[in-house]
Amino acid sequence: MAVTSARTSDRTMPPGLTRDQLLELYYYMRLTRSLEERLVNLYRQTKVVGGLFRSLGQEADAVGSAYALERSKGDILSPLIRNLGSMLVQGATPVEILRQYMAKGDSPTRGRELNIHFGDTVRGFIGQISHLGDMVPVMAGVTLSFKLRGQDRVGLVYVGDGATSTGAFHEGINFAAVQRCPLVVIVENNGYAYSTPTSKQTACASFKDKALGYGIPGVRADGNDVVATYQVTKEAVDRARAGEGVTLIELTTYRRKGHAEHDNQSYVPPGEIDRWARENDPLDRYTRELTTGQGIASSELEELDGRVRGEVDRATDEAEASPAPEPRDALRGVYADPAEVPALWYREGIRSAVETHERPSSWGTHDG
Amino acid sequence: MAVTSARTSDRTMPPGLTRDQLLELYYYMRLTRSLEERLVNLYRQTKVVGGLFRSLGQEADAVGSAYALERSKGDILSPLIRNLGSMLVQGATPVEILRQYMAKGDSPTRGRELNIHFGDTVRGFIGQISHLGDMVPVMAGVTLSFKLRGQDRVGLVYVGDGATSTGAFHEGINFAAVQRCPLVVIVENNGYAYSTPTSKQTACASFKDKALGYGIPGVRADGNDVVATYQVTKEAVDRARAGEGVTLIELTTYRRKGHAEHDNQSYVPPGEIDRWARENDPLDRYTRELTTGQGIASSELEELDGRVRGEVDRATDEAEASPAPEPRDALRGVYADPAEVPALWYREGIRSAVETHERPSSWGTHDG
Amino acid sequence: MAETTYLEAIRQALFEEMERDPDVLCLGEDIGVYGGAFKVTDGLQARFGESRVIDTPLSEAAIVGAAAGAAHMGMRPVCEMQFIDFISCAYDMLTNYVATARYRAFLPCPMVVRGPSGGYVRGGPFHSQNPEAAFLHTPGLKIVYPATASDAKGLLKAAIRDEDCVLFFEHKYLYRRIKEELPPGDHVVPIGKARLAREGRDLSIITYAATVWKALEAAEQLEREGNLSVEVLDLRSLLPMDDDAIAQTVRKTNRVLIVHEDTVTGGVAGEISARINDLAFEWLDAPIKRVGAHDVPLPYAPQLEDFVLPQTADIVKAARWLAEY
Amino acid sequence: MAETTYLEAIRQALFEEMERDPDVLCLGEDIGVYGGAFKVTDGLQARFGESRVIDTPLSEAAIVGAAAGAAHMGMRPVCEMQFIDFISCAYDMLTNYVATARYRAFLPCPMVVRGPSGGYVRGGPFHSQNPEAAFLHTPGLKIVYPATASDAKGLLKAAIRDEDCVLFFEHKYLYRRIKEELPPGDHVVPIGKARLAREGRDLSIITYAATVWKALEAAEQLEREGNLSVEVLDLRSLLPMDDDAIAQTVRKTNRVLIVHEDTVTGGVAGEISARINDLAFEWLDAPIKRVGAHDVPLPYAPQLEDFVLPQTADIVKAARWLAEY
Ligand SMILES: Cc1ncc(C[n+]2csc(CCOP(=O)(O)OP(=O)(O)O)c2C)c(N)n1
Ligand SMILES: Cc1ncc(C[n+]2csc(CCOP(=O)(O)OP(=O)(O)O)c2C)c(N)n1
Ligand SMILES: [Mg+2]
Ligand SMILES: [Mg+2]
Repeated sequence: MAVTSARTSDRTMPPGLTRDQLLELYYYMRLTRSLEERLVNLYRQTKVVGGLFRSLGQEADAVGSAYALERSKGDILSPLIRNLGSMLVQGATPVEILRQYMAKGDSPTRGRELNIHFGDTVRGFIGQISHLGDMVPVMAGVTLSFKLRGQDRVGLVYVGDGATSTGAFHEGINFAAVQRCPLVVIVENNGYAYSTPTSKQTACASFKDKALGYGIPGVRADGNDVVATYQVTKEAVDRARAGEGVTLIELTTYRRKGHAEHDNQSYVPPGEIDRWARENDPLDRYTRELTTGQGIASSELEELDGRVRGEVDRATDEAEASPAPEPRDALRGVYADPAEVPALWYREGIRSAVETHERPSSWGTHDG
Repeated sequence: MAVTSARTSDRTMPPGLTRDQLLELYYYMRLTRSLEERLVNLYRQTKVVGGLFRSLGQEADAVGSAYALERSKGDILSPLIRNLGSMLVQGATPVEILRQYMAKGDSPTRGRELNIHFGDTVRGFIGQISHLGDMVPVMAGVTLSFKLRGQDRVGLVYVGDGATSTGAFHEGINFAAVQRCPLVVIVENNGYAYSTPTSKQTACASFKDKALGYGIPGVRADGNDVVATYQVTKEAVDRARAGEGVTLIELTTYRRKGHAEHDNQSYVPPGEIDRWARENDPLDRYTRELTTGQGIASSELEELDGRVRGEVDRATDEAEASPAPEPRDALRGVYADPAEVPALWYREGIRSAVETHERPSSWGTHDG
Repeated sequence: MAETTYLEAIRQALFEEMERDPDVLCLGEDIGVYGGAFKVTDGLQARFGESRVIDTPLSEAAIVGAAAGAAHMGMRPVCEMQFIDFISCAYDMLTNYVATARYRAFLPCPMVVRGPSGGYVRGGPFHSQNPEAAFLHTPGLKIVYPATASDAKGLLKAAIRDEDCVLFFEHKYLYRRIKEELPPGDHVVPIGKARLAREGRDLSIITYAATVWKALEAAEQLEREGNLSVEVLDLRSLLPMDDDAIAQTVRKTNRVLIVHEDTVTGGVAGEISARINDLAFEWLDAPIKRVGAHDVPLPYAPQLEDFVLPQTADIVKAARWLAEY
Repeated sequence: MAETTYLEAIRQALFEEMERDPDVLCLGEDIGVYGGAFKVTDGLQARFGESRVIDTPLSEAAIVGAAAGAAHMGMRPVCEMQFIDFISCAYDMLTNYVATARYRAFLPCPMVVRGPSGGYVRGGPFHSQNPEAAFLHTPGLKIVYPATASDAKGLLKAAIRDEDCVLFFEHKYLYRRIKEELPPGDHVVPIGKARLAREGRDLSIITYAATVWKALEAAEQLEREGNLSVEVLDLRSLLPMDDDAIAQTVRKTNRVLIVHEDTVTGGVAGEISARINDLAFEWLDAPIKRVGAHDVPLPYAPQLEDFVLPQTADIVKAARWLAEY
């Protein structure tokens, strides 16, 4: 990450973060937003295959929480579709993200999986699958291994407000709680699961109240305040590392875009989105905090914005130049042994039956 | 039920129950215990096919809770394997139970299902399947239909301490809570799930604490006190009937027998079972309460015991005389249409390959 | 009369059945206000209200389990899986609870579980599945998978009226790509009957769902280019399966190609192949051959997906091989 | 040397692998202090401690999911389903998460899911299942189902050492009913290879698990009573399946009976039948026939269970029919 080279002093800032770290948080939030904005352009140019999922307005909760992990210790997180920021913090690069969305042959999954569904256990993130809730038991197992091996590592898993209703979430968090796994569970409450408001998802007053039923601490914080998010997660990470087990954190935020790019949000009460955009944009808030509260010059932030733009531009060029996957690669690596599945008998090097850039009209939802 | 004919006065007893009702509670508890004792005899005679599951020491929670429903209103419950008492309250008869355990052709499931896995929606009980937790979503749906149709009916579903760890429990209770279904969920905390103590099942201090996470009231009561059990359930039933939705009730009790008859309970701390038997047997407690607290003569209870013995004896004779299932009946009723599956081509009226009364040695667990 | 898409046909069936029978209700994620991820239930809640078109929590097992409970009480729930891939989360509930309810407990369980299925839409491994084979050895379930708008409507109506649980797979590639004039009136297609999609003499293709269209394309090409007369049998129902129709086409053409979109290994083609052996072994002039997806999870990139899934060219090639056998 | 039961063979494999490799750990309900519902893990916790033999909550999806997570980190978890019937509760986790981990994410997922399976023990519909067919169209999983004590031990050791997820079905009817002298030393049986259980000339029975024994019984009877020479092929592994062994036996005897305990419809026999068509159609002198359970949920009463499940007499009868064809 480029920002750390801007290090000028190590004077500790009020929230327990250095000036550089405060700027780094800003950098990741900006990178998240700019990268997604680029993805919107690419999507409109039909260069993105499949749907596009935004985290507009949720950048702080993703970045702040992931920032509480220690990559040098081997901490691992499992992000959701709206945790692009968390992955960037863990070291995912813009070009990887773009290649994934564009289904390139040199994307992290070689074109096999969508959007940010990819991982790297060395850098410390494990890609989710679509089936919501499933990553909770998986991260219970990841962190169980940390505990069994006496490692000084911590895991973090995100679930949406919607995903808390799945059986997998329940089984996984209960398992981890009983085993006192070093796991932090973040419920990212952004008000909606697709079109479903929280009131139709659960009758509970707050997701943090679910903690009691698992015998673990439950806390709630403002997910649009990156520093608050960092702090509350850091405490839970410290607890986990100290062998005190699981914490459930509810981060409140708001999904300003639709479920995916096609969703027109007709189900949202009028004015709600505008209000959040106006009053509670995490980047705006943090910019104000840095410039006003921390006395950081606007120009310094603008410089970072420029750097981000450059990075995203370069990544876009690289990703666009990336090759498409090689069809027969589809047959490799289902198993360690056999390493490759044979092509079926009636097949010899067929061409793609559909043009690469045709977006199928029935994908995602109606196109009317 | 015979006891109601013993009705002599309707003087209201302290807990809001008439004298007859108090005796009826006693009758059902005694019937549960005597019937299970008879089953033990039949099991030893190898007349029970498969395992035998006891509710010794838990009779009060089953009987007291079911008694809070109103059969005349069409209330429905779904019992667990240790809720024989609840089924008797809802009108299941001893001969049905015995025929089920003995896999008779005129058993309620015609020999298709085991032990107390049977139901009757008219009398108001739905049989569980083995997969624990599954009845919670099902009863959410049963009670959803009550709500949608504006019926004045309530449902009750039991889950064990162990079954609270299943995804199905979580999804079902959450669904019912959001929909404000007229459902009472009873967690029967008897200390163990097979050999697993509660401490390895959940880290929570009390199962009632799970209620908060679903936004519903959670209460806890002494499941070995039949009147307390009745009262706490009655309140929840009243709430449900008034349209106020789901209540979670934890009833604390103790499983004095093993998971099934074969289980030697080697995992139980020494003395624990004896202590519960000595100090907290629900029938002993209730007998004392009736004779001392309510001034009912021991002879009256003994008369009831005698009646129960007679009923169980008659039921045993009837059940023993019942015919075995007719093999080809196995092909009927998978679907409404077709009503029967054809026998396979290589088959014509084969005889049973194994003697009816041979209990397979690998059933349930080791036989060593 | 206007032509109706496959998707609109399904919507019509839901509308008509909800009009006809007040016990029909719909349950699913985002099916109410939003009208469903694919808009299949669009307008339903506005017409029938929140209590008959229920937006549920994100809980497939609860959706299916609650439907079963309501069905026991005489309602006729129709559950939507937002994508059919998520039916795996209700696998226990369906195969253990629902499928056995009538048999073990004499409890009626008339309900439908429906949802967008299948690939060819760049959905990746978890938005493209064809899970029908996983339910094939579960007596108590019925399985249908229509290929045409008319069948989609008629079979859904039959499914809703059926006294047992019907898994209703909808192919999302077909949702807006095909349309036809629907038969007027109360159009009900019986479950368990195949449809002869094209008559032919030389070879039979037995298939269902989206690959019916690929088979028809291949048949035309083979007629045009090779003067081959290919019969295409669209099974429509997989459980129960139409043995008579299968036997008839095999006895007629003596050569069979089974085509489906699911992986070859473990797909429904195995069952069909075994049945043909039982029904018409002596009539076979060539081995029964299968065309299906390669045995890998379905990848996302178009180049990979196209390679993995069966294409028209594959069917043509396999059919030529069979014809020349 | 002493004879070892099928159950004890499995226990030995667990012991030896846990001794050999400190990354092997066991997860399941009641497997620790109690030693498992069938005592398969008896003594394991006493020997290897609570952190390597973990009593879990009643949560099959969590057991499997946690195993996957630990496997990613280099451990080799062995999960017990108390009865294999409960694997349905982890169906999503297995088919979507575990099976695809290597392919979509290059994440190793070496783990075993094992449990008592099958009927003939009056277990009723939910303690007697054979769910193997439900996983057959899931690339990424391996499936084994041993019939002998020696294979049970050797295949479990192979499964634990395999780099991918292996579903290991144990037939509970065989647990204490069969025993044999086990090969000495580190006995590992490779996954994917069938075993010729009996040589014969006139007819091949292809089968696996408990019905191997019924097939052998039938073969003896047919030899004795009808002078028929029956070959019995025990598949042992279902995914991958041993095509060579299947082709070889079919080419030798030209008549095939496929036998399994699962329902006929949708069972693994369909896949085997289709493969034989591919591999050896010209060698068939008679239709491939299937013997399996009737298409109903498995009922509890002995009279009903015996009627529904395939019996030795059925195999005899079907084999005679085939031989006379
Ligand atoms: C088990 C499962 N069921 C359904 C879906 C379809 N689906 C994808 S995202 C989504 C809503 C998720 O909401 P939430 O968990 O709140 O996450 P958010 O999108 O708000 O970040 C749904 C229903 C799914 N992915 N997995
Ligand atoms: C989903 C599922 N997993 C495992 C089992 C096997 N099993 C049967 S009873 C039991 C323990 C149940 O404990 P609890 O829920 O506390 O009920 P109790 O027997 O104490 O009444 C287990 C693990 C099961 N029936 N269902
Ligand atoms: Mg959300
Ligand atoms: Mg218990």
